[in-house]
Amino acid sequence: MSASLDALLCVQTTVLWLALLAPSLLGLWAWRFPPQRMLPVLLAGLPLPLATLWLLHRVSVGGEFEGAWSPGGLLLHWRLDGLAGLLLLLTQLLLLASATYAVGHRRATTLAECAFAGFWPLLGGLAAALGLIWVAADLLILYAALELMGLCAVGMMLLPGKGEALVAGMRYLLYALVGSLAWLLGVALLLGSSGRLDLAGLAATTEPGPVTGIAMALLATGLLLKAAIFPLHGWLAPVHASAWPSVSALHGALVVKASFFILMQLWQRLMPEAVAAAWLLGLLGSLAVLWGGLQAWRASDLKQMVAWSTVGQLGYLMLAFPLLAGTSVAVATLAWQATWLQLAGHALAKAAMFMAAGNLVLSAGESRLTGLAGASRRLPLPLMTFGIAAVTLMGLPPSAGFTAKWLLLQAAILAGQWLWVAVLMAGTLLAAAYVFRVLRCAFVETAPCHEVRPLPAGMDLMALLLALGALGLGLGAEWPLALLREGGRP
Amino acid sequence: MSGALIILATLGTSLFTAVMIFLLPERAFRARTGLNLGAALVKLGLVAWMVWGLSRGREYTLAFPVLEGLAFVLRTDSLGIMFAGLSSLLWLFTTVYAIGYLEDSPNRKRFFGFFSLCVASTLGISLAGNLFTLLVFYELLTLSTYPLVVHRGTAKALAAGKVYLRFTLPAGLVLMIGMVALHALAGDIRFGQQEILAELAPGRRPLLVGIFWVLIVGFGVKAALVPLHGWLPRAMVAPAPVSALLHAVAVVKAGAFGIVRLVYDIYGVELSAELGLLHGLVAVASVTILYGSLRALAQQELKPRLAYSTVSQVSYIVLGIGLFGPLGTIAALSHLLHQGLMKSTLFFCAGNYAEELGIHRIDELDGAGRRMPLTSLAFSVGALGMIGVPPVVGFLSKWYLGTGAIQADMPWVIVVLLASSLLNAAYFLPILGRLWFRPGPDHGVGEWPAERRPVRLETLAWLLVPAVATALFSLMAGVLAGMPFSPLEWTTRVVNTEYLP
Amino acid sequence: MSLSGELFPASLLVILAVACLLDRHLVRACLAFIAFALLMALAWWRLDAPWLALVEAVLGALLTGMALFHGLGRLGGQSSLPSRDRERRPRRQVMARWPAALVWLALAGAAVWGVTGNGELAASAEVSRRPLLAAGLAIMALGLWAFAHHLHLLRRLLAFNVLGSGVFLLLAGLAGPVVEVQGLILVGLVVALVGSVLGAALLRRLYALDGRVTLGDGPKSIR
Amino acid sequence: MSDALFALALPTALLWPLVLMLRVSLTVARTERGQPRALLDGLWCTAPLPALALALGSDEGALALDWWLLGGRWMLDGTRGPLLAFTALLWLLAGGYARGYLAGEQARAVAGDGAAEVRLTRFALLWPLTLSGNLLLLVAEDIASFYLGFAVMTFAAYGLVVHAETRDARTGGRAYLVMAVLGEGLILAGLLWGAGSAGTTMLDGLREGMLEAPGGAWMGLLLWLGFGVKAGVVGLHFWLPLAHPVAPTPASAVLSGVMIKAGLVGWLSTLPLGEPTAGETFVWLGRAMLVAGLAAAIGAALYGVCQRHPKVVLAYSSVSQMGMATALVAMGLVAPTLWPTLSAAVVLFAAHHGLTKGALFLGVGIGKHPPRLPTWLLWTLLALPALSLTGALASGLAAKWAVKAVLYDGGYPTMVTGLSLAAVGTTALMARTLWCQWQGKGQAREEGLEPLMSPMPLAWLATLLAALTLPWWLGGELMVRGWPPLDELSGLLWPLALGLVGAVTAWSVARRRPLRLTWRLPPGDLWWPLVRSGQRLRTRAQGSLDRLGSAQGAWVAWWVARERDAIRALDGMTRGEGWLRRHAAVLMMGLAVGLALLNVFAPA
Repeated sequence: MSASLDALLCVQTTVLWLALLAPSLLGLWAWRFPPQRMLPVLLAGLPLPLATLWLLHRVSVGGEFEGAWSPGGLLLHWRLDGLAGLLLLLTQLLLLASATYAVGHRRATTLAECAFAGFWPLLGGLAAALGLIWVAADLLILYAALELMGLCAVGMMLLPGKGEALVAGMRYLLYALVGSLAWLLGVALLLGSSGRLDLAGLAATTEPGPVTGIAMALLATGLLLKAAIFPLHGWLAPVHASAWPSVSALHGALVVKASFFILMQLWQRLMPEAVAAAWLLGLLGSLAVLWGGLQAWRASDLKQMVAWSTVGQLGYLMLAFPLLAGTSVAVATLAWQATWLQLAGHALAKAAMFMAAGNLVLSAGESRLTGLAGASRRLPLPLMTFGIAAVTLMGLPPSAGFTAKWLLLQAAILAGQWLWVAVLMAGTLLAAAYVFRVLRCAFVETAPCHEVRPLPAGMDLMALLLALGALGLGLGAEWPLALLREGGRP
Repeated sequence: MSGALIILATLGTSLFTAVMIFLLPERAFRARTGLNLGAALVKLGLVAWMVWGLSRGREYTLAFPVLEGLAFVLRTDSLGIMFAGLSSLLWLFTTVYAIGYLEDSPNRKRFFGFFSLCVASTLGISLAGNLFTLLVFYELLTLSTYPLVVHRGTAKALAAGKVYLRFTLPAGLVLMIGMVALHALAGDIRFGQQEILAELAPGRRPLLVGIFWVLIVGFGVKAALVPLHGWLPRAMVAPAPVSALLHAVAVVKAGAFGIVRLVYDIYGVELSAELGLLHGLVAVASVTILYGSLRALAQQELKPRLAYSTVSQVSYIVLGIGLFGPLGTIAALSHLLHQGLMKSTLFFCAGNYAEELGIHRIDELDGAGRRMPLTSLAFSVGALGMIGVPPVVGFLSKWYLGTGAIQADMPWVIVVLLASSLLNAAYFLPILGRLWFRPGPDHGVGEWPAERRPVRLETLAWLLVPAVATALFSLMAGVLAGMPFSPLEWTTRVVNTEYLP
Repeated sequence: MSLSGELFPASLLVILAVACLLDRHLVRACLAFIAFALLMALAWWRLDAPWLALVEAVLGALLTGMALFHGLGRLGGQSSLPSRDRERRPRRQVMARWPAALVWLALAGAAVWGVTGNGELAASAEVSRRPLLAAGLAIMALGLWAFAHHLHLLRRLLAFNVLGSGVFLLLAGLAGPVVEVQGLILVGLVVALVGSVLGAALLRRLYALDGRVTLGDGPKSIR
Repeated sequence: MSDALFALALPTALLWPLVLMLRVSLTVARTERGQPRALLDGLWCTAPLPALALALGSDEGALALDWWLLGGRWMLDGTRGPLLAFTALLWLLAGGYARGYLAGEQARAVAGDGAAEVRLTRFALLWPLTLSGNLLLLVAEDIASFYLGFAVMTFAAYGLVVHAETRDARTGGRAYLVMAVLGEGLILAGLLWGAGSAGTTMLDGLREGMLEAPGGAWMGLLLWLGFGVKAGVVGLHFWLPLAHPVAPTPASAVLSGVMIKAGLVGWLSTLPLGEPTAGETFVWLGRAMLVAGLAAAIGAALYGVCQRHPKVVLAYSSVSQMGMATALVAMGLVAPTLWPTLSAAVVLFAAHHGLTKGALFLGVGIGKHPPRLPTWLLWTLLALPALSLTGALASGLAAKWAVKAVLYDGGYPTMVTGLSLAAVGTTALMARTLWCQWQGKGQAREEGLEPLMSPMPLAWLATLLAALTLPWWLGGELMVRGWPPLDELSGLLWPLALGLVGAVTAWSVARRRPLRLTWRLPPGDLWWPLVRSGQRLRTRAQGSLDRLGSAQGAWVAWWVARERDAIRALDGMTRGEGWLRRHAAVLMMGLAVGLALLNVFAPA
């Protein structure tokens, strides 16, 4: 009996590591032989989410499983719980969509051959880094994965190689490096005070105190800088301006979330009762919501608008801190579910939106909002996709954003923290303001008719699928949330 | 057929149509028309099936959990199916009308796609089994009507769309907050479980009152209660079928229907009366009725006048809700249907005048009765119904409102009704006078602003038939009010079986 | 190893860092950095981490130095950057950066003091790490200040590298040269190298494209 | 008549006019525009025939229709039967008259006059519609049908009033419509209040409920005033002299003859007359009605004699006569015990007045287009209904006696005196009418004579005959008191004598020194000041509505301006982004310090 269980565990572990590492191998392969068609990419990537689904199924049946890996005297811990599995699934789906989209993008326009080839190993590296971050239970793995992710992301952002992209990429590079140093400083303090690097051990041995407080402050600051939380978001919007849509999609959807994920993991383990600091984080989140929404509203460029909306939407996630710190179990449960649902919904929707925006810009050859006039007639499908994705961003039903907002509101009301209710309202209205600014431009009928460049259908389809996924997650939230309820919260 | 399946099929008919229309190319006129009409007929049939089943005591439910302790519920009860019936019937007519109205105009694909989506949302609202589900479709309705309002893409239309969103989106948000608060207070309340709130601790009562008014503000924007009505007259720039749909079934009614659900199915009418909520509702409704009528009187164009008339008329529903007693309830529920029939008639006719003769202002209507007798006849039926002249259904609504007011011991409401009727007469009778008794271009005086090429009938059959049909329905629903399955009879049955205080 | 024996290399490290960060002559600053990195390698070696010392020498001193010189245009022979940094922050902005770095220093210092003070570092091996800790703190604060203050991208890269070294020193000083620390520092070194290479390459591209050596956040080029 | 037959006959009677109306519209739709077509043919005239047959052939009967409106109940009884009979008869005869009256119009229409064609079509459509409304209200026992009939009749008759499309016709039409809507509103309010408190949809239930309801008398007041608009209660009467004369003569005849009785029917159906249990408040209502009725009866006579147009004078006479009827109905509240006998007298009076007034109105047309009759015969025939109306002979005498006898017996001599005074006024009015007609005869003669056997004279003669012989063919049960004994005649006839003397005196005075009163006393008395104040009010209301609109506009504009300011401010704020970007490193340090301070010093 136990032997078969052990065997099963072994299989699970193997599958997990295969799922984690296969993307980088595929990326290397594709570097050598850049794919020319969408379908092979899709087929090659498809086993990954299927494997993850199977793992999730196992997790839901048998609970989370963990392990350690010891190269050269180090003991590196990892574990797969419901949350990590779901994020892994999300990552793989988005990577798949992004890869497929990139192939379409390559076919629709003339991209530099070497830049396109360079995209693939970076994508593989990013995939591996993200997967490692989700399953890591050890600060060292987290550090390595975080750095890998950051460098891959910078590299992908730099692929277009244009002037503005270079400046923005340089800024991103500098801040990402400095942010991880701040993080490393915090880790150093933690390591110095407790002498351990695995999360479970840290949680067990660390006591709340000034050192932990300062360490967490340094660590959090570094992560906030990487997660582009107000007021440390300055690098985010410019970097998206000239990036490829497939890269922007991944970045806005996952890369910034990874830092948030790490922060949440550490915060929940090491100082779950720090109410005041949690409120500061919540306030920063609120300001992010307002500032991001405002900037997105006033943006005159479509991609800038989408990028700024990321800043705003990330703010919602930060509201989890005050709602989780020192509140009742019911509130905390609600806020916990809301946060991850919001993360997933936003990831899908934001990726869809970047792709749809990319399609609009590519087809119309114009990235200013006013250039979209009449797009509803000329480019109905990308616009529709944009609209569906926007539904999630605005938090209107039946989208994941809506369900998440419902949970968040419920948590805030139950906890009596009315400030967040006001923030949610303001954020929603701002989101509506910037989204409908785009749609409004698209409905203008009097504009002169430009030439429209046809795009491969797969590009539109990918974006649409992601947007519909975000929509469907709203009403189909029970399954992931059940997984979240069962485990994952430290 | 199982219960869940038939509900899904009914809802899916419109959704499927919407998707198919988006997939079809713009020039596939025939296929689109066939799809539209076919789906409308199928849906009407399905709803009729459910009405029949419901009258024989069958239940149709579709439910699945969305969150812990919160379910997505679609369910037929007699009230919901009533609204569903109205929306499917009027969808058919409006579709027919829209096909004729948008002949040769651009963007028909987009129009019909969102149109179907809009109807699907309305159906969802009517079949929703709890507030969460209602909210889902309520917001979906907001989204799907926006493209219809800005359909023309002119600066005016876009401005109207902006105003529309400025009113409806915050309202949806307020609504959501109220619902979440209610959910946090009492959990998931299915429609019809009035006892949950009634049995709440007395200390929670002030909170309940607060939540009630928050929700009323949320619903009140769509129901165009003064001072939340500002979007409605602006939304008149939309094409006539959209106006008909907005005013008769979809948006405005969704708000009113929400208030009906809130008072009767969530709070329960006794609790509402106990908390003193109904008096507030009656006061708001009275102000709206009079204000809307006064503003209608001041309008010089046909559609804005009709729009303000809607502001006034929809509040009759709210007024009826506020009248504690079975008669008031009957008035509220039946007016939900009656107003839909009459108002869509009026908007169809207004659209016909605009389309056929280019008439937008009231003073251009002189003598139009001779040029377009059937349209004008339909318009007269609608207008007389609005005034409350029998045998058009409007009279029945007024009758039940008035007697309900006496029953609820609020005789002063009759003064409001009377004043409103007089004002209605004051702004509708001059129009009728111009239509029938003034010499116009057809008598050799002046000429029409923009007459279209003459056709065999007074205008396209696509445009004429829906107007006449809805007029006939509003006439028949009045004359045959005592027949089984007439709106009045059905509401009486609903009230007697479910909402007897 | 005695305390006084540690004091001298520690202060030398600080002095080199200061020279590297404050010198407006870029070539000199890069040379100072290479010296600094070599001294770091020495420090690792003395901490019983020979592998780390090797890696530091190769990655930190050799490769990073090459990358920096490439960024300056002194390797590869194409158009080279001007060897002096002429970018200046306005006085008001300068005033804000000193206190910030000092507060940061105080914060980190308090935390370090908390760790070492509580742990009752009786062992001489740990006492001897104290100068290292102090040097690490100073270098880190200096690096952070320089990163915030400088506009020239090369100097910012230098500042980032110095900052990183400071953090590594702190790491080693706080937890000792255990295998976890070595792992962290190893990863950090690789990252720093990749970052420097990337940054230097970018700098060259930027300069080649439109002759700029800053991010454009400075007062001169507000868009 | 058997129940089954009744169940068939009653709907037929109501539907037949509608069928004819449909036929007219089909005819219009079928024939090309400008083609000759005879809309007012013989079949069209038969619209009221089934109703007449029903009224004469059946005394009692009831029909319940559950599917109809709020549940229908139509019935005929001792009161409704005679009312239906004379109503249908007058409609029939006036319809026949209309064929002749509108022959000229028809000829013009055939000749291609578009306007005449439109007018004619409209008349042909609305005449049967008005008729069916009138019939329905007579047979309806449920409130909804009654109100439906009343409303249909009222609104359809508007088209008859404005038929001529002259300026006067428009004025009359507007007065008619405004007052009609007001009346409908009052009626609806009264009905809703009454029915709501009684919880009924039937008229008898309404009457009973009103007795018990706390505000019963107020409901009564609303209903009295509401129906009073139609019946010309003093103060609400002024539309009558404006609207009745401008309508085509046959329409005037039915307006003044039968439609005005709808108000009376309304009172009879809704007020709790003859109920001894009615409270004191109802008695006070009765007294108010009584005073108003007598005031109308006498005042209208005084005002009416100063008018110049015969139809206007006749309209005022209608007001006066309806005043008498009001007073009689009021007795049902003041002295409930008298009502059983008095009600028959009221119905008789109504029938008498209806037919006689019809004959008089038709006679005005005859005076303008005289048939080939000797002058003396013509004028005698014209004078006969006038005399009848004063109560000197035939139906007038019978009605007068019926009323007087009951009142004497009940002990209300003052009331009788009042009525007699009104009769003096009536005499003067009749004299004035004839005098006005006489003055216009010369012109009429020049236009040529009508053949005697044409529809107009025949219809007129038939009406005359029907009016004069009313007591014999309809009297039956209504003539409770039979004919007056000879010694009572002097008591009945002195008002006539007095009126004649007064009229002759006034005529002789006026011949020498013509009175210019008529210029100062325009028809429609109260209407004109009301219009003036109404216009003032309207300007003011329009002003305040405009102000409301502009205030709203200003409010919106203010908000738009604030919005623009706000957006400008926000745009300014977005430039803060540059600052944030420049100081990102410092901000990072500050944030770390802030978080650390909170972590270290904030209470856990």
